[in-house]
Parts: sequence; C-alpha cells; structure tokens
Amino acid sequence: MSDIHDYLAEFDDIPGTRVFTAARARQGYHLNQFAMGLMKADNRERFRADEKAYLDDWKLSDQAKSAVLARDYNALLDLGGNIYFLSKIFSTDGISFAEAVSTMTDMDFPTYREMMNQGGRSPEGQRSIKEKR
Amino acid sequence: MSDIHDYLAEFDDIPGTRVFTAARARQGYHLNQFAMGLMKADNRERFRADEKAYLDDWKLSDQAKSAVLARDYNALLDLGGNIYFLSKIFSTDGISFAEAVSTMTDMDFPTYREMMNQGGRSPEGQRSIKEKR
Amino acid sequence: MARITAGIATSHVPLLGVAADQNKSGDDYFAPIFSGYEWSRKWLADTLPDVIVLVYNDHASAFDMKIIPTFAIGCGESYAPADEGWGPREVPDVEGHPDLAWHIAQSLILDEFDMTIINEMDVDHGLTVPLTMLFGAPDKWPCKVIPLAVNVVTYPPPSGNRCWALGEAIARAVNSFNDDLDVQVWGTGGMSHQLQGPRAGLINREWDNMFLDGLVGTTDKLRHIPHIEYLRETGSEGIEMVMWLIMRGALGRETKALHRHYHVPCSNTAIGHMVLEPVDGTVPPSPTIEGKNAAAQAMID
Amino acid sequence: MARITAGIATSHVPLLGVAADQNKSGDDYFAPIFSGYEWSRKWLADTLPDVIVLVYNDHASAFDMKIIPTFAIGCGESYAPADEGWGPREVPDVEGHPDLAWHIAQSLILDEFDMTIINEMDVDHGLTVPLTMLFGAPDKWPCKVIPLAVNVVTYPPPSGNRCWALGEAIARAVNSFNDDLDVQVWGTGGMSHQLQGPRAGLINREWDNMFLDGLVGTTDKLRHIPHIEYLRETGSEGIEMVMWLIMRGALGRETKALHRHYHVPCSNTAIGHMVLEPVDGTVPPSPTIEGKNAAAQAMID
Ligand SMILES: [Fe+3]
Ligand SMILES: [Fe+3]
Repeated sequence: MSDIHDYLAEFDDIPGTRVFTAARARQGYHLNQFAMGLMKADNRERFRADEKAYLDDWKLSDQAKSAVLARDYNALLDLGGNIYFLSKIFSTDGISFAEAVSTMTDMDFPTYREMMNQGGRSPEGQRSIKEKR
Repeated sequence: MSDIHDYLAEFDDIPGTRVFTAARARQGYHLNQFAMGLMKADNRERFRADEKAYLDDWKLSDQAKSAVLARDYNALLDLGGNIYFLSKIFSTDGISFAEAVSTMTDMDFPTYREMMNQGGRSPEGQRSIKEKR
Repeated sequence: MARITAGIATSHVPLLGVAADQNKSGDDYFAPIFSGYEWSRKWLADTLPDVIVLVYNDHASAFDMKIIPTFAIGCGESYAPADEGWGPREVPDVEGHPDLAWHIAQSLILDEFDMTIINEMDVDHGLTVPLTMLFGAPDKWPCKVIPLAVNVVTYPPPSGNRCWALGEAIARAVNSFNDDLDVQVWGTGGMSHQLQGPRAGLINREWDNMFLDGLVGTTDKLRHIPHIEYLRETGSEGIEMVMWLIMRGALGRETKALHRHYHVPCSNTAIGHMVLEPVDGTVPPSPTIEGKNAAAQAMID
Repeated sequence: MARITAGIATSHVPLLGVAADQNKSGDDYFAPIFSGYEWSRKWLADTLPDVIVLVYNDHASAFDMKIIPTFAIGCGESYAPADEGWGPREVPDVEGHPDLAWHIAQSLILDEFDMTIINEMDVDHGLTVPLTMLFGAPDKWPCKVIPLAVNVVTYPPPSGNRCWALGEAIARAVNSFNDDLDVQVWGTGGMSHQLQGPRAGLINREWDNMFLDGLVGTTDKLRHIPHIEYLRETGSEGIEMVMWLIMRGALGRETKALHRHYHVPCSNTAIGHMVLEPVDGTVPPSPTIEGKNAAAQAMID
C-alpha cells in the first residue's frame, strides 16, 4: 500500500520520538484541552491552589491525572499529550522549556544544557531504528 | 486584468442581487455577529424584551440599528448583512423564511407565494444588467 | 476495505425539517416533495451504508464571521443539532465515525487539500434535513455520519473543479481504509434559489435539469462551470450546487442514475434529489509526493 | 501595484522573546544570537515594507483541538499577543492590513487553496518573536502584518510542495493588488529542534545548512523533501521549516541571499536566519478556471 498507512508507519521508526498523529490527537484530546485551559490566569490560579481538584473538572483518566501531578512528560506524551499543549503546564510552573524538555531525556538539566551548548544531540544513529543510522 | 478583480466585477452585473463578498463581509461584520448572537435562547429573550437596549450592546451604526428595528432587510443587505445571519432575526420573530424574503421584493407575501407556486421568478432578463438577458 | 457504494444529492431547505417535525409531510403543499423521496427511503433500507460522508454547508450556525473554513471535516464522536433561532430540532444527535473521518482527513491533507479539522461543533439544517428526508424520524440515525462543511456563504466558495477533485480524493481515501465499510457520499443544498433582494424567488427549471443530467454518465462538464454562471442562472444561493460536485467526483469515472426527483417550489427553492451509483468508480491516482509515499521514499533513498 | 520586495526566514524560539523583554539580548548566551540580526535590522530600516505576510504556526494558543486549520489567513484589523501560560508578552498589538489580506484570501481560494479566513484571534510567540528579532522593542510595530498560520502540530502538516505552491499563489495575489505597496513575506520557525521524548535536543547543523543553501538561486529541490526527512534529520519540531518554503515560493524563480546567520543553541533549538531578495520574481500563472476569469468567461460565452 502506498498511502497514509505507509506515511504513518514510518513515524514509528524514529528513535525516542512520538509524532503527534491523529491517533495520538484523539487519545490525548481532553488532556490537551485541559492544558490549553491554563492559558487563562484564573485557571492557573485554581490549578496552583489545588491541582487535584482542578484536574477533576476535566475528562481525564486517573493515569493522565497522576502523570500531570508527577509532571511525567514522557508519560503524558504516551497518553497523547502534545508538547505545545503541555508547555502551558510548565509555563504555569514557571520552569523553562529547556528544563522541562530535559526531564524527558536520560540526562539531568545541567548535562542536557551542556549538550546543547556543545552543539546539541547528534543525529547519528537517531534517524532510523530499523536502518541503525 | 484577469483575476479576482474581474471575478468580483461581474457580480455587480446581476440584477437585484448582493453577492456576499469580502467587501460586504467586512462592512457587515458586527451586524452579522449581532444576528448570530440570537442563536442563544437567552439573547433572544433579551432582544425581544428590549430590542433597542440589546442592539446598544453591539458595535452597530445607528443606520444598522434602525434597519434592524424596522426589519428592513434590503437595507440590512446594503449594510453588509448576510441572509443566513439575518435569518436568525426572522427566526426570532417567528416568521417564515419565505415571508421574510418576500419583504425584499416588490411583492407582498401572498403575491410572492403565488409566484413561487407558479414556478418561481423566471431567469429571463434577470441574468445580466449589461447584456439585458 | 471500504468502498463508495452510492451517491445521493438532495436540497436541504429548512422548511422541510419543520414540515417533517410537525407531521405535515402529507399536506397538499409538502406531499409532492416528500413523495419523491419514497423510492429512495425504500432503496436505502436495503442498501444502508455504514457511514455517510455528508457534504453540506453551515448557515451561520457552527461558524460565525470569526472563522470561515473553506473545507471543514468533522472528526468528532458526535454532533448535536444547532439552535438556529427557534431552538434545536428535536432529532437525534448525529454519530460520527472518527476512525474513518481522521483517515480521510489525513489522506486529504497528503493529497494537498488544505482541510480544517473539526472535533466539536453543532450541525444545522444543512446536515439534519437531508437525514430527515432520507430516513424519516427514527429514534437514532441508522448509520454514522462524517460532516463535511463547505463554505458557500462568503465569496469566493471553492470552485466546481476543486470540489470535484476533492470528491476524487475522498474516494481514494475511502478505498484505502482497511475496515470493511460501505460508504455513501451525499451532496446537499441547491437547486435554484435566491433568498435575498429584489430578485428573490428566482427558479431556473431548465438549468437545474441540465445540472441533474450532467451528474450522470461519463461527462465531467459540470466541474468547469464558473461561479458567475450559478449566480446568473440559479440565484444567489444556487451556488450550493458546487457541493453536489464533491459527491459526483467521489463516484468516479461513470455513474448511473437510479432515481431522480425535481419539484418547484419548497418555500423559496427548487427541490432536486437524485440517487446515483458508480458504474466505473475509477478516480485518478494522487498526484502528490506525500500522498504516494513510495515515491517520497524513493527520493530519500 | 503591490510587489514582493524581499523574504525573511527566522526561527521563532519563545526564549528569544523572554530575553528581549528582559533586556538580556547582550548576555553571553544571547549576544551571538541577537548579533546575527543586526545587519537585518539596519537593512530593514532602509527597506521597510508596508506590509509583512508573516507565515508562522500557532502553538496551541489561538487554536485548540476543537478546530485545526491547515492554512489560516488573518483578515482582521488587529491581533493581541496571546497569553501562553505566563501572561501575554508586553509588546504592541499587531496591526493587520484587511484590504490586502482579504484580497490575498480571495485570490488564493480562486487559485484552489482551501483557506480558512480568520477575523479575530490572538497571536503567539510564533508571530511576535520574529517581529522582536527584526524590529527590537518599538512602541508600535513599524508596518502592518498579515498573519498566515500553518498547522505544523497535528500530522499531517501541508507538504513542502503545497507550501511552495501557496507562496507562488501569494505572489500572484500581491502582484494583482492595485495599491502601491511593498510587501515582504516572512517564513518562521525551525531550524533543527526536538522538544519531546528521549531524542530531545537533536540538532543537525549539516542538514540545516543544506536547507539554507537550497533557498538561494534557481533550485526548487527543497519543495520535494517529504515530511519523514524533516523528522528523521532535524527533530520532531524541525517540520516548522516547511513554512519557510511558503516564503521561498513567493520570491519566484530565482533568489539572492543578502544575509545569513546560523547559531546553536537557543534553548533546545538551532537558530537560522536569512534575508533573501528576488532576482527573477516570476511565478507560474494560475492553473485554475476561477483564478483566471477570462478563461472562465470564454467558457460561458
Ligand atoms: Fe443551504
Ligand atoms: Fe514554533
């Protein structure tokens, strides 16, 4: 077959990457809508005051709620979260994009930052799982 | 020139017709948004209770307000109203689409209805002002 | 694999919804309109599809002037009937088919159609009246519906050619869906009508029937009709007929008419209705790079 | 008549907005980034356009998951900076150019681009950071801006080929606008970056520079790069570079580079910036019926 199926299948071949496809968008719909809600100052207040209570207002699985509470961004990606939506959470927390992103890697923030200062992660070996390139 | 200008210019050659172009859409923006507001039962209540007061909540010219109060639909079209937006006004009034439409012609409603029952208005002479066809 | 089994064209005049909802479909005024749908209702009972891709336009209900999408495809779970100014119609909610809808949406974007994806919206008479005309008043609509909303209100709407090509791309998308589904495409709106100004009430029986003729067989001449011709010949709201071309494009190279119905008037409008079957459902292959990924792959390798 | 006088490409990393707003652009970390924009700021002061068509993507600010337009063009009077979770940036509102924006929107639809028209929205860092980088911190932005928002978040985004073709159609539209206006097209986002997952932080200096090279001269090879290549080579958010192709397409057959800047890192991202001038601004004529109305007329007559 030479169509959307092939197009999407290739995305699974990229190491350490979740491409935000329809399947993920559907799975993470309410999670992303919750995160988007944090663009309003009122909602940020309410979230900060009582995260659990605020989360209960949204149609989220217990798994998603726990992952938000734990700020486990890899888990949130696995649940269909998209990084631009999730970024409203770390903006609310007042941490930088780079620090939040580093939590998804196997490095701590200083190490990650140092890698970036040295030119970033090399694409060598990061392009394709199957082709090991 | 052979482009959007020609495309739009031809619309002025159709007898008794205002095509809802960008120019009209811009002119009638707030008028149409006001009409759209009547899709909410609450707003319909408030409008019915005091039309003038309700109209004052919207960025409308005095001309537009008067035309709404007078239900002068040809005037409202001239002010950039679009018929599908304006239809929320006649739905609110509880009059039929056909009756509201008849008020824009030179016929009264029974005559208009009879014309429709006889097969509608003939396109002869209604196609082009310039070409008289 | 999914397949397109038929196409249906129908006007979607709001008054028909009122007539049905108030049990007036047998009245002198409405009987000649509704009777033209009887054949289709029986035929549909035997050939019920799993999903309908229902092409319609929103009449200032889901979309206001803040946002005007040219082509919007509903990928949501369900859609409630809109309140168009007299309260929502008391008809069932419309159930979507997110699996197929997202598949079509994604495929269309790869085919270089610049779709707007919609996950939540209400649907107005443009979508619910055709369901009423073809299914009556069941407790639940008998199949899933993918709403495809086309801008035909603010000018310019998409060209007839673009609509036809979109239909072809929908057919490619349906044909590449892995589940075994029967899919119909419905094109709604039209025929002749003008709802505004001194020229209101215009009806062009001859042109409308030329258009109905053009949906049948191997001809594709309808796709080349420019907007100005719809406006001059069929009234300012006759432009809705471009939506029928999406349905026609989706049926492929050759069609057969199973049923045809034409009546004047319904309120301000000429009613047209047709049931079409593909004879040769062939559509051209995707001309794009992303749409035929094998080629894209070849470029990288 | 209006004309496209130049194209600018630039990354739009939100941290650059923060650095500028907090007067940190001279810090050790930021100086090497900001200094690469100095030439452009001076050049812009002499060649200030009347209007910028600013191609960017919304990062879950104006659009949530309810509605996802592939191509959305802002036809409104003005746009406020969005609150992205830490309060809106304290930069001026962005003034639109509704006359030119509607002209472009209408022309694009005749050219069979399925645009979504937007009349009211807030604009996020994708749009305001490029203005900051090129204009500093004025009380009022020195020219009008037409926002053109591209979906590059939910897959599939538009293909590179589609983006390039959209640029060509924008050029045709600008060239047919009757007022005497200088128009620049800016393509923003990119370059290499991945903001998510264990592979985050990926930077591909070699590929990015290949891409910068490809914007110059008569080659159009960049338009054929499939999405998967951006993803593999430049990280999951490198796909934003397809937006640069809209800018490139709008510049026509041949371009010249006036200025080029590349720096790693800014936060998680490689910064790329380029100023381009059309050498031969020729773009292909519209292939559509409605887009070249004379032909459409000939069909009716
Ligand atoms: Fe309609
Ligand atoms: Fe971005």
